[in-house]
Amino acid sequence: MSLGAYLNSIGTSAKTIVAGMALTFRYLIRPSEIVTIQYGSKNNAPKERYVPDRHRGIHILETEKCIHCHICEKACPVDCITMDGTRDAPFDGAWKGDGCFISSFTLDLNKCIFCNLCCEPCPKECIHMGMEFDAAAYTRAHGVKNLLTDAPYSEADRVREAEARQLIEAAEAEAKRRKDEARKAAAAAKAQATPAAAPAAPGAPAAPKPPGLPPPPGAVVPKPIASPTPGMPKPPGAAMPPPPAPPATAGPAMPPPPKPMPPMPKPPTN
Amino acid sequence: MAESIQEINLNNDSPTRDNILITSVDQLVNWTRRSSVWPMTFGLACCAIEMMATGASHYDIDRFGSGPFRATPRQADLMIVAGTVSHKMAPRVKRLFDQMPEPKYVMAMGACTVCGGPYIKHGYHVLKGVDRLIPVDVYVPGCPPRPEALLEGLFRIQDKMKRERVLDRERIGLRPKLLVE
Amino acid sequence: MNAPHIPKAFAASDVRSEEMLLNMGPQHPSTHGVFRVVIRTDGEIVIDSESHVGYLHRCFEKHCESVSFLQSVLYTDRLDYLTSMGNNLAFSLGVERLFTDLVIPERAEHIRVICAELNRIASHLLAIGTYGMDIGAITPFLYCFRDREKILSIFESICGQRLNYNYVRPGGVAYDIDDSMIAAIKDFCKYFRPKAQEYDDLLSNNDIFVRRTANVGVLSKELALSYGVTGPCLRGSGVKRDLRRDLPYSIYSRFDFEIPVGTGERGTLGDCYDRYMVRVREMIESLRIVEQAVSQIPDGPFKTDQIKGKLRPPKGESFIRVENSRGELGFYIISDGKDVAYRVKCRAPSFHNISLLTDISRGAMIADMVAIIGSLDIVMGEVDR
Amino acid sequence: MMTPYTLVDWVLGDGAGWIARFIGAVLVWAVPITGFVSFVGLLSIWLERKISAHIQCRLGPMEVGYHGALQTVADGVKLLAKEDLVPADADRFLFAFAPILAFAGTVVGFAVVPFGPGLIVADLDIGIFYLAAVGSLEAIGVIAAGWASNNKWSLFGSVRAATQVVSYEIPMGLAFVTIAALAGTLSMSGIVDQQQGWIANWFLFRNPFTWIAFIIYYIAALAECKRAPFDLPEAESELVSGFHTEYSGMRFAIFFLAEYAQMYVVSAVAVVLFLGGWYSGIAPLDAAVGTGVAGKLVGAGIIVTKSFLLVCVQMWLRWTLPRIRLDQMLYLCMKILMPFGMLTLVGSTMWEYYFPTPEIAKVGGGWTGNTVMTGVVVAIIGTLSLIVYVRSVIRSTPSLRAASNP
Amino acid sequence: MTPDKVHEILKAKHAQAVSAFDPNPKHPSIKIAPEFWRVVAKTLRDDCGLDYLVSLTAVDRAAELEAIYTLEVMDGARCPIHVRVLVPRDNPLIATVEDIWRTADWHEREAWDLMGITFVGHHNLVRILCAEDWEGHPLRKDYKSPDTYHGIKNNVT
Repeated sequence: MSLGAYLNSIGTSAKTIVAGMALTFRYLIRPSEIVTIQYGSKNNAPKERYVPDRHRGIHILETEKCIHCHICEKACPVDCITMDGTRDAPFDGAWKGDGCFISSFTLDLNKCIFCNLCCEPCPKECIHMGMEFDAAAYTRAHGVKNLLTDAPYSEADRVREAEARQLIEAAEAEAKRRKDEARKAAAAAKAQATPAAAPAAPGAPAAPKPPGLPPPPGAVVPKPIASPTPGMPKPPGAAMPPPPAPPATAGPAMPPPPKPMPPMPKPPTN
Repeated sequence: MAESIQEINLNNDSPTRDNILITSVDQLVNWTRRSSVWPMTFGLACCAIEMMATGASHYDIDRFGSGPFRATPRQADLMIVAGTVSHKMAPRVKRLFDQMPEPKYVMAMGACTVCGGPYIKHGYHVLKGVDRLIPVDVYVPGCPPRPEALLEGLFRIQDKMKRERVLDRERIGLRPKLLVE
Repeated sequence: MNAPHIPKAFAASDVRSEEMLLNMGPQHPSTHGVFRVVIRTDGEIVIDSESHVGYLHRCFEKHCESVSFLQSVLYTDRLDYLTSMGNNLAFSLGVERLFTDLVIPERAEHIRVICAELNRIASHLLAIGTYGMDIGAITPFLYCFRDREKILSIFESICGQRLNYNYVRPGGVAYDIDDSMIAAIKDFCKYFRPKAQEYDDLLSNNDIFVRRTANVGVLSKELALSYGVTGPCLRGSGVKRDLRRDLPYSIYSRFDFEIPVGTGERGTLGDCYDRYMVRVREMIESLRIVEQAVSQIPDGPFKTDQIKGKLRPPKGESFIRVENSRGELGFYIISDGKDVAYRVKCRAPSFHNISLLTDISRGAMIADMVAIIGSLDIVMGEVDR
Repeated sequence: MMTPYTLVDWVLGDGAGWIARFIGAVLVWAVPITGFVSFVGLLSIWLERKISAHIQCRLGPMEVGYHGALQTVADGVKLLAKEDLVPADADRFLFAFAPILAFAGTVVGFAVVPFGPGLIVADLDIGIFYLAAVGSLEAIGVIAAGWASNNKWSLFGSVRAATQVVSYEIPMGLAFVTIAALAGTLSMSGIVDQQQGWIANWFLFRNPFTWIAFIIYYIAALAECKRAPFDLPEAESELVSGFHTEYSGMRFAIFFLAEYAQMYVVSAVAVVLFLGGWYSGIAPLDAAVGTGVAGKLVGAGIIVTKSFLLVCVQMWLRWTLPRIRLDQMLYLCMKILMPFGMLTLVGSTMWEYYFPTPEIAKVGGGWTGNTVMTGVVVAIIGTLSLIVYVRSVIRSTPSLRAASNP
Repeated sequence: MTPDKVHEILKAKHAQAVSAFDPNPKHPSIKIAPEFWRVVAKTLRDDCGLDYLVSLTAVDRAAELEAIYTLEVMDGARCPIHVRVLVPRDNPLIATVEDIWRTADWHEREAWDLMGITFVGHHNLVRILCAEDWEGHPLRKDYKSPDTYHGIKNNVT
């Protein structure tokens, strides 16, 4: 290594070290370059708003618009949404959805990976991912969130849901029984009507308009929900008592099949 | 949303837990522990990138005294398990936890460490939650949790440290339980 | 008392200096995640090393066979968790290739290119930052994260997540981007160009950094080709191969950008310095692509409407490769007509890049071993899948 | 030459027996010195975290006390309250004794570091020689720590520390000899007294070769403290954390304190040898202050601030430069520092022979030959840094850069 | 090196080895009988110049296990060709090509680890991704993930 190269190498390393030091000195003496958002600092609030509008945070459920279609439950890759309720008949202590009554809608934040796959296919866009992101907890149980009450899933929730389960079964059984009666009544009515009509118009070419849906046998006014059950902090929908839910139409027994999943809807406006 | 400190007593086993006497020595030592929680660089997967972001200039965990990320378990107080713990990695996690000097704390960062996260249904090689292996003090859900959520987790650990008692070796009521079904 | 034993002159062979078995264990500050190397050293010199991977095996391929196509886009996020947009893009292109007559709208194509290239810049920034930290300079790591934070905030305003985006989907993108986001991207481009100059002062031209990386871990062209190394590691050895130029997917053929190649300027061709410089120059090229794409972005739908309801690609097999920031990320997708894939194989670039560590690190010092692992820039989520 | 007159004599009078003098010395000096060492530790650890934060565009400790003032206190007490953990089959005695050895090796250097005109523990007439001798004591502590903690990584760290500290003592010794040849005495206060008067009298500006001696000394000092580009022994990214991998709690705190104490010692010696000790470099100011109690206080203030400025330069270096490799470190020592060290020794003595600084300059200091020489050197340094600054400004503004190299 | 030319070369050299050829331009594939695989692999690399093994995909077709080698010419026009080798499910043995393409080393270990195809002649065919003492081959369709591993419950949702 010639003397020239030797001195040259010392020269370049000195020059480059000084250049690097000049750069860091420029940062040292210029406090305006500091970019720290002072999150969590007690004495001064964070400088910039740190959560954008489309932030995927902890979920928010608009219970009134929910039609209890289980699409979000099926869309979740880790099955962290569990919901329970019925569309048939109201029962005590139910949250009123759009044409359904929900007894439980819990989301296990421990499992949730905040991927927004549940909010996209929701036909009514009633589940959104909110702005809140702080879910640190001392125990796993605290991570399970009850979306109906926006509070962690507590012991009381579990007890209430167990009772609701019985009420739902009772309500569904009763609804099914009423539907069977309606079908039997309709069948009996049709049996009398057809022998009278048959001899009259065997030759009529145009098929008679299929008989319209027989009117429901006397709209049985279901027992309106008693006053909103105590302990339900989030009043369901409108303040005035919910209108009596029309009993399931005597048509197809099961609720209308959920519409084929529409093409991916426009961006969530949460 | 934050769980109040009383809720820590969920798994308390000694009735005297509530009226424990926090002496002034405890308060001083707890203050020092609280204001210099040295995390251990234990980055496994994506959450490690968010942990680095928390240590970087934008969110700067050094403001709370947790700046020096110690590479060796011997000098660390807090083990942030950041990322998926696979079954092949589990014995290493256990050994690193044992190598840490007392009073040590564990923060399970991210859905993978809390309960297996996205790999909970079909992940045969993934440990479903690191609290099956080592007792976890604070769970921070998220995939990955934001740096702010990680800072909230740190504040939870600091709140927990407020209730320590220097002479109470077994940290009655505060030492978390292993999840054994 | 016999006479004290005076040993005759020491022959070199008498001196007992056995080799040491060092375990650069799964938890080591410089192994970039959970990667274990068992090194046999003679003093500081590494004689032989054996790599152990699999500490982050998260059963990606099993998940793709169990969850629907739409949900497995999630799991591609977590493969190379530094370029999630690139992984989503590769998987989406693979699924779209199964369809016969699928046309992706122009706006979606442009958004995809913008996001993939911005993610490449973010990934290279982290690669450069952690590489500087491996060599011992901690400040560049913090500068890289400060600039990377700006990209992450853009991504978060676009799709709501900072790291695992689940944004590029088969058939387009999940949400549209509006003018405020385009403005933010333009601001970033203006902001980042002079900042890239800073890294030259701190690292690229710094003589200590050059001495630590030049002529270290030289990867010859033949060794790279035989191990199937791709990406910046291959381009560092002087092989001009880039899928965006050789096999243009999406709309990359419309943008003009160069492929930076290692030239051996500070040492031999294919050393750690070349791989580092290729990444630095690639960031500037990606910036040019983003600027061109942002200026040409048309209006229109951000998602094709040919895919209705459940994503159910026709029966068949497809193999697609995309130039991710670490190399060629490939997906071999076999679908049998159902909405769950029959088999998905992910060809991860880091899996190849790290498999040659044994050959490349023979005879290096321990400090060089750290520099070599840093220059290969591996992500364990991708190696272990 | 003033008679050695130390504070102990002043306190006890000269008649007392040697036991009284020993206890007096302990009370008068040992307690304040360890107090000062812990103060230096607290302040410089906090300073390092704040400087590194501001360099890295972040804020550093903020929440613990105002701007993190109590941060180091919290760290220290927390480390005290940690579990006393000794690895399984480590060598218990050596494991426990190593940090003490390392800390003692550092603090013993404070004996000859002056804090003011009379404020010196032992004004040995072989001051610098004593420093050179004591310098390698700390290395023994580090080697013992590495060996005792039964961990391959710490063994690596300690062997690296051994090679580094021992090999960098030679260039440091050469710098000492250059100054001793100029000053004509080895005693620290003697050397400082030679630098009275104007700033031109400092040894740094005495002749162009002492510039190189200062740079050599500073680089060798960095290597002694195992800091900045030379932090191979506790290389964060290679050896997990070098020789103190297995140390936790109080023992680790002692190592930490020893490192910062040595940074101060090394800077203080640099100030004494090259930058005019407790003289402010403005003759009338020194004269006005005089040598009474006020003189001692002002002198102490000056020497401590100068030392802390040099400590800040060490921190600034650490957060900018990457780490060099083992063979490069030895190359730097053997192939660069030593030849240049010998060159400066020969050069400065020959310069002193041909351009002797007259007695007046040595004692009271008027404007003399070397002032012209100082002007020339300052001009060179000024233009050089101006060029570097202008070039960096040109390069950082793209428009100018495009114009400068089409 | 278009797929048709490769097909001709193989047809000429090893007529009985090539059992099927699918010229679809988007996804060309050739089926090779497993017993001739090592010889065909040599000709593929030497004569046809396919010197870059992109990836090895192991697929569990119900009756057989299939190894799909994706090969490509590194310097030429980059159109990959897929070579299929099907082996019976009960004793899946394929000759190793580790010395022909160096990438095959880790890929074969992974195929052995996840699918259970044994590569005869591999220098250390041990598990690469799963833990050393893992039982079973996870990617097979009939694989049931273990309930506990080292005493820690595994199958829990």
